[in-house]
Amino acid sequence: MPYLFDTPLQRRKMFEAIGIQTIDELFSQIPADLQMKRELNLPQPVSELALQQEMETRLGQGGTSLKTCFLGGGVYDHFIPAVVDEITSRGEFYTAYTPYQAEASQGTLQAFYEYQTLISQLTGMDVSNASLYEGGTAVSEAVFMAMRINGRHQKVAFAGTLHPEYRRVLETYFARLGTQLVEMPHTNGVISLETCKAAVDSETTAIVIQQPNFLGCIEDVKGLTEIAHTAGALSILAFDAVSPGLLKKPSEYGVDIAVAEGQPLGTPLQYGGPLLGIFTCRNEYVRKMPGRLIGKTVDRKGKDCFALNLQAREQHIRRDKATSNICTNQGLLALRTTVFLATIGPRGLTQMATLSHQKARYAASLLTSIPGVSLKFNRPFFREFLLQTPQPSAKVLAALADKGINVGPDLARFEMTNVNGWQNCFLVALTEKRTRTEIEALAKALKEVVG
Amino acid sequence: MPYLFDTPLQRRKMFEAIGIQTIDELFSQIPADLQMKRELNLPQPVSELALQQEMETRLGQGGTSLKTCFLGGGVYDHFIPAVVDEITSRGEFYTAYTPYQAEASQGTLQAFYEYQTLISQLTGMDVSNASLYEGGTAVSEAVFMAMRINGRHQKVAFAGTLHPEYRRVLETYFARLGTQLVEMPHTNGVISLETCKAAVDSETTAIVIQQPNFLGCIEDVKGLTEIAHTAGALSILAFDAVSPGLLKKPSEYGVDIAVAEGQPLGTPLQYGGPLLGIFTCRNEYVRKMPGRLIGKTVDRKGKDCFALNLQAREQHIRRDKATSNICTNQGLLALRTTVFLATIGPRGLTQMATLSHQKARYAASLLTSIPGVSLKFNRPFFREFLLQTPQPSAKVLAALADKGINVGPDLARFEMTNVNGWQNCFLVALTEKRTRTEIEALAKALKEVVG
Amino acid sequence: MRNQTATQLLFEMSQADRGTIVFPESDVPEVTSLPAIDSSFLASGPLPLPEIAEPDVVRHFVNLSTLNMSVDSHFYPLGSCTMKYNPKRHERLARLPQAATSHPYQPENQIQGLLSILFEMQGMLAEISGLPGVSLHPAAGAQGEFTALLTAAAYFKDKGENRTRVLFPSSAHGTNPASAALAGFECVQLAGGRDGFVDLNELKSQLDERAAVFMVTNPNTLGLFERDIAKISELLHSVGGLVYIDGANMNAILGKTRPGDFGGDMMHYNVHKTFTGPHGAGGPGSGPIAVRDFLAPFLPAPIVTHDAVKNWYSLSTPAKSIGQVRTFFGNVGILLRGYFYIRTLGGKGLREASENAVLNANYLLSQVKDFLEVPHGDRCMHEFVASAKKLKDQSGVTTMDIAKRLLDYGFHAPTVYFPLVVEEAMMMEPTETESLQTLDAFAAALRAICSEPPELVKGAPHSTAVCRPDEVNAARKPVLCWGAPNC
Amino acid sequence: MRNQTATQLLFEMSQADRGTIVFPESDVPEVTSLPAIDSSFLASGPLPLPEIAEPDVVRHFVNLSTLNMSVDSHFYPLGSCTMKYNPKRHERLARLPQAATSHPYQPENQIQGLLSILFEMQGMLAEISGLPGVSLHPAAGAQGEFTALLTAAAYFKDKGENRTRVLFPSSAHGTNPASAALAGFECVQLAGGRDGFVDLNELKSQLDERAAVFMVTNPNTLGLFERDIAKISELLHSVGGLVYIDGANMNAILGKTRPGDFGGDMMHYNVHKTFTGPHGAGGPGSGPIAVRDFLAPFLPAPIVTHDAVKNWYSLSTPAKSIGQVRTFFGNVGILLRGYFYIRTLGGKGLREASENAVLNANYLLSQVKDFLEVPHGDRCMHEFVASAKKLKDQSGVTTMDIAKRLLDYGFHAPTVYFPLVVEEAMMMEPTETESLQTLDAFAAALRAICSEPPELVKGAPHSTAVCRPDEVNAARKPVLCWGAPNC
Ligand SMILES: Cc1ncc(COP(=O)(O)O)c(C=O)c1O
Ligand SMILES: Cc1ncc(COP(=O)(O)O)c(C=O)c1O
Repeated sequence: MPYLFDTPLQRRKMFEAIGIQTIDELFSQIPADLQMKRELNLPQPVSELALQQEMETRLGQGGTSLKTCFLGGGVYDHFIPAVVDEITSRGEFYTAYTPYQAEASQGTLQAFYEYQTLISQLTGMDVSNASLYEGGTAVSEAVFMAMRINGRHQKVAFAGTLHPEYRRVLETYFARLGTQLVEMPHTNGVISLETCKAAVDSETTAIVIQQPNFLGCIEDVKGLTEIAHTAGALSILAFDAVSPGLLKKPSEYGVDIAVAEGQPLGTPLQYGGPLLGIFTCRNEYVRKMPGRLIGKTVDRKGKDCFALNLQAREQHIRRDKATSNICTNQGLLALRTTVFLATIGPRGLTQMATLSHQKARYAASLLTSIPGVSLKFNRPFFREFLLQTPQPSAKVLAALADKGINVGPDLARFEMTNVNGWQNCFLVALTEKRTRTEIEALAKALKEVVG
Repeated sequence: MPYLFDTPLQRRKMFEAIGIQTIDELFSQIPADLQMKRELNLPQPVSELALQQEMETRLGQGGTSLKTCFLGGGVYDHFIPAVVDEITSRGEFYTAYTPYQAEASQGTLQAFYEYQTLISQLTGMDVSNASLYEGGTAVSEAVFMAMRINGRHQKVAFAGTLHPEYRRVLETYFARLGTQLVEMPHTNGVISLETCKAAVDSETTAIVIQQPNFLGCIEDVKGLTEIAHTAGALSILAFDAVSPGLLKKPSEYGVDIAVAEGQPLGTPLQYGGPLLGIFTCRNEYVRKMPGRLIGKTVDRKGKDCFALNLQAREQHIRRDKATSNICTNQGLLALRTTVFLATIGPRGLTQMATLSHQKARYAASLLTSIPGVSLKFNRPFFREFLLQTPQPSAKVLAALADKGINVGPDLARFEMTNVNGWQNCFLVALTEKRTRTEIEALAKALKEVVG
Repeated sequence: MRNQTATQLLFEMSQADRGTIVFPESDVPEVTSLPAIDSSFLASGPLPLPEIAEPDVVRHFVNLSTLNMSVDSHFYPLGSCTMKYNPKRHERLARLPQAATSHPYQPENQIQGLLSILFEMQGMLAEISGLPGVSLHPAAGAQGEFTALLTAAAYFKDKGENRTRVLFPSSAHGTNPASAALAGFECVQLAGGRDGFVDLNELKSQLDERAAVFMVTNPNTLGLFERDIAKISELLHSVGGLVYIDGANMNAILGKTRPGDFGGDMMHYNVHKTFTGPHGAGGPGSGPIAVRDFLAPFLPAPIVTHDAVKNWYSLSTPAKSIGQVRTFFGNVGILLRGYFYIRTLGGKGLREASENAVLNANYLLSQVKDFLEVPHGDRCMHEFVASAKKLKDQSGVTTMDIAKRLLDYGFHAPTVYFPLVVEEAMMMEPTETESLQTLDAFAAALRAICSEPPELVKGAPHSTAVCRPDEVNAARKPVLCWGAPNC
Repeated sequence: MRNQTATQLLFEMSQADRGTIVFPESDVPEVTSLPAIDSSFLASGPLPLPEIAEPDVVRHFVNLSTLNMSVDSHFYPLGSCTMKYNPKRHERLARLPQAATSHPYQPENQIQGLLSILFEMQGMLAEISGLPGVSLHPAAGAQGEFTALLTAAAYFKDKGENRTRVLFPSSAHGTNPASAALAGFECVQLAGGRDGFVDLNELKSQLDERAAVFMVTNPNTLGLFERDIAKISELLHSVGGLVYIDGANMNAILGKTRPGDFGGDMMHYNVHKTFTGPHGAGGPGSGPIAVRDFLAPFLPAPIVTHDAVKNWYSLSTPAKSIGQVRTFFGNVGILLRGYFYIRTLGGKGLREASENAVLNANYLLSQVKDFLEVPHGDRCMHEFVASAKKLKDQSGVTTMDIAKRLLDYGFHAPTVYFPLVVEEAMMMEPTETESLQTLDAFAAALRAICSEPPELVKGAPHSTAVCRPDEVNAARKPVLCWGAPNC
């Protein structure tokens, strides 16, 4: 066992100091009848070499590396500059704990303060916290926060165009609490102002909408937000973290809480975890915020420095009155995003968003020129669009995968009955990484599959 | 251009401070007729993403990663623990220069002092320098050093079993100097004491031998060394860096200078470079040594610390009288070996050597049981042996490669006429990484090829 | 050798118009045929992000990193956090293509290797806990607690019971009550006995048909094994309630005893503690839960199942699943590191790890108890709680002062002022990956500090970049964003 | 926050019988049929290597690393060394399988990708130098010099000439004479003119049929472009000699002028300087050479050739090759990083890099010349040499003192006491990858130091782990190995 320290000699020394003969004496606290009489039944230990050889065969292939990835639905195959890995793989960052001892954590604290600022610059929102688990929980935490703000616990109005997994999380979180989750059905891919008006009333704590929405369409967030506000409800927006490179930023719509899945900004896919929950809001709500906050302050000598702030909101002080139960958050991924944004800068983000958009439009134009294949909704989109084909999408996607191309997700996966013909619809997502050649190969392949 | 700094504004500020209007003014030192009138004719600049996508196609496959590697001949496919990469990829190590400013380089200096000590422990030799380029140049530098020691410039007696590339380097280095390179022909795979006696005389500065030799056989280094010493010549040994895990260490043979290719101890193959030249000798010769040396000393406050030592030997002080022209050496690879040895420890090295040996013996036993296939020399070997087959080895190895197995090198590659039937001989090398399955697959494949 | 220029804020380093080009030019033609985004939805201009050249970005963060203490650089005996060594081999293996680049919506046939490993991991965690139903879904320990409580709630609902109360001792970690509240339960906190153990009579007095779950950390946050845990479990079961084991301290009992064996019905693991997932300066973590068979049908989705006949791995949803508590499968990156660790150690190795963790803790205890009060006895499990109360009364030197002074000696501080039940608490968890030399050096430092002049200790730290940030004023008017009007 | 226990020597940290198992058990049967190694050749026992557990190994080296200054962490204006930023993307790409794991004896058909890149690299270096014959073989600049001189020697021999002398100015780097001596030439050093340039008359006076090669660094080590370089080349050629350009300073002239165009016949590159190969705390480097067509047949083997018809890349040996100066192809790992760099910048980018390198140097010069003497004028190429002579005469503060004091300010020192032709020399090369802010901060520090109390400066460095190691006594009785009798 490679991490075992004490040599027989040292062990003896320690035994003597403690005053024991056998290690078992130390476990005498555990009632004998509760102690294990056998070894745990686990695979035999393996050396680093053997484990590596085994894992290279089991994990050496696959991922998005071999096939071309047009998969979307919340996380995307974006490029990550080498600088990001180089920095975040420094032990001083990734083997440190939450920065409880400020003097021994200024590196982490400053980096997270920079993260909060970068996210504020990205969203235009006043305050960002230091991360939540991922986009889905961020949405639910936002609803809890809205309840704390306006005291309305009866209703939440959420868009039928919300990511189906965000919706599931909402249902799981609020099922027990008797909160009514009111779906706002979409009209031709987006939520109409009328639908929103009808859904929101004086018992509604907040509306939950997504931009671009799960179907790829662009919502009238400003209009919907105004409706929410007139009803005294808050507006919670889940936005695509890359979109501010091309589209309006959340603050420009006047929303109260803006959350996002931060993965596209420097985090590898890792089969969907760990991810990064971006959470921002207006200044006046800061004390109602979930999650950790880093603040700038001065030390005894008056020197600028950084420390955890407003900890009174957190569970280890407020216990059951805390604004959230989150403790370990997504620190390292917040760092990744900090380094990522610092490296690519404003131009880089604009390029990233614009390239994804242009390539998405090119892909859509090629794909929709295939007989029988069409955009489900004939509306503008950002970098992801919903395609409808004559055949069930499950079949189509499987056939494409066999040709080395991954596309989706298909709505069948979520049984998204709120889209008619959902069995034949799937998403196609583009990033700056996809080349013209790959896009044209996709068009060729799809043509063969549906033709 | 991603590494460009100055913004137009800054540029203006700098121009003013210098007192120029255009950048060209700064290049007015260069006579106009010598200045380039056109842009360099090079490929257009590429972004990190584009370069990575291109390189993944051009360098993403191949290496030893896809085929099974039984290749030897001086560098080997040994395992490298992840710790080695983790440590040596820290910018503080790999982006620092030679430790000229001791106070700003204690990390490097202590690590190299530890390297020197580890190599002394590995070889039993009194002193190790902080590295030379690689094994081949180390051999030639050793001969120069021998000349400085005993003042004999006329002759060098080298083993016919020396690595043919080491031999080529010797020839290139000494051709011009009129030094006579006397080959000691092998007898059934090794240099006999008689042969050595016959080759060495009062004009011989040193004998150059290899353990195990290039043909895989184990030389009577002790006997040969005694003969050299009686003739007043020095004994220079090129040893397999892993061999002290199983075989006697160089000092036990009484040699004066021991050198090695350090690649097997923690350095990836990288198509043969950069590598690590290990160079050690007896204490009394230290001031005649080539290359950098780190010494322990004390600072002004009497604190233990480390600094470059005996720099008077080096080119930047001694100029044309220097003990070598080497300046930039192989620092990072010396660090890799330091971390490697610290991580695997004495037991690890013994295991590494023993496993390689056991697997080599198993491979040899299977392969020689194939009709027509035999050990070229029926002698004990360490982890590499010379095999003879009925067909020309070039053909045999190509056929094996097609089956996904790399073996060699074959002697035909070096036209090693000093081994009879050389066209049909090739080396087979084993490391701890080769599994029984892979070895048996090799036997099966060879059987098909020669059968 | 501190580099001041490099540790300015990114925003102070920024220079407009760096003009760095990061991505290639577009290689596709403009498309006009499709509906374009209305200008009212387009960004008004580029974002106010900083513009810094790559070399300065690197220098900035490299220098920032050196202002941290970390397991890789320092002894980090932060109680309850299990700051053990994070094997480098895990980082290398986690970079393998299928592990690092799999998309959550990728077809199952492309990721059988990954799924098979996650399936094995479920089984290994079941074996280690003695609880057969495992979900790898939760993102961290706290979410594990929340998820398990929802699972229990669904179970009770399914049985037609309406249980409203979750109970826990006052020594419980803050996430326990917070998670219970989030899950819609009423929280009942037990004072607990002087000796640090759960007071059975007090517990009895609180148990009735309203009792849903009793949450207890075992070994508890005082580093003691709840000796009456079997009784506790009997009591709960007798009123139809369940016992939840907070697994944050599993590092003490791997292969020695199992929550399932000592009466626990549910538990969470902190893979980032017990199984070496790096803490990442505050995450990511992974908080898988393990439950009894009768609770398994209620576990969240998805879980990995294996069709032995077809030898096929796929995702599935338990019959009465509570649903999802997050998007996608779970924190796979961290789960894999935990898997690599368990594979490296095996059953015997895990037991030895716990034995050495407990040995190190008891040794450290034996070295400090003569100059630092350790209220709960001479024996502990993997950690113990010392108290600086005496010292404070005598010289005014507090636990916080000692913690800060330790930094000057090159050691990270223990967990301070937790658990709340001990005054001037100092919770020390050395872990098994520390050598005797390190433990001795740390004990010597503590001893020295306790006899240093109070003003020296109260002035600490003296060697760090900053000293005692003002958190009180910071909380009054928070500065949470550079350049914001309120900043 | 220094961690003293972790920075002990490995050998002091070692504990016998750690018993760490690193490798798997043998999976092959014992073989008895083959001749066994005689016991007299077997190791007497295990080696006396240190036994340290992995976590302590990591902590040891992580802490050691923080005792270094480096480009990643600090401004490092070490003249003649071109300490520019080492792009992280190169490190990632150099890890690709074919780059990192190719065996030198692997069949050519398995490594066409790698060979094609090395072939391109040969072509790019030919274009940048204006010299058509390129060998990527030499391990570093010094070996490049040696190799080129052997190439010249072979060329002369082939012509039936016996030229014995290599000439160079006194400002030459030490490797020039050392390489010449190693190659068996007689060394002739020219004093050079006061103005720092080669003195043509002096050169003429030394030129005759014995002259083989004149080695000159251009821009020279004073940071000046040898204005008479064309003349110099004429003179050499008129006596049948050759001009060798030491390319260590190529960073000043990329795309601005080419050795081949200004009369050079041979040159070496330092890929680890000009083309961002990381210096690795002392290597590895790579020192490719470029030569005129008539010298190409004598270049060392192997070189990469391309069969355009078959589109096939293979290794070959030039007709009259001098042979090999090292094993295998060359320092491929470093060559690749150079290739990645050239591909990233392209022709325009390389020119801009040189322009900015020269701009930064001249700006820095403009900021220091009012308080530090710069003997060779107000203009320089990519670096300049200042002198602390005046300061030394006035206050006794030497160049070494200033160098040490700079460390306290968080800057690495310039190259000191080189070139030898300038008293109290301070050779400053900022490179193009430093920002104006950094240059200003550095100039401000220098200015401050020059007016600090002498005793403060002479006592420097004050903030580093150690201060002014005693090198004199160290050289008297060298301690080069821990635990050795003489140590
Ligand atoms: C006892 C205890 N319970 C629960 C938690 C919460 O776990 P996590 O931080 O993974 O959410 C912690 C972690 O600090 C803990 O120490
Ligand atoms: C001017 C000059 N020439 C030659 C060399 C030697 O190059 P290398 O260190 O790569 O052998 C150097 C490096 O310091 C140098 O500065």
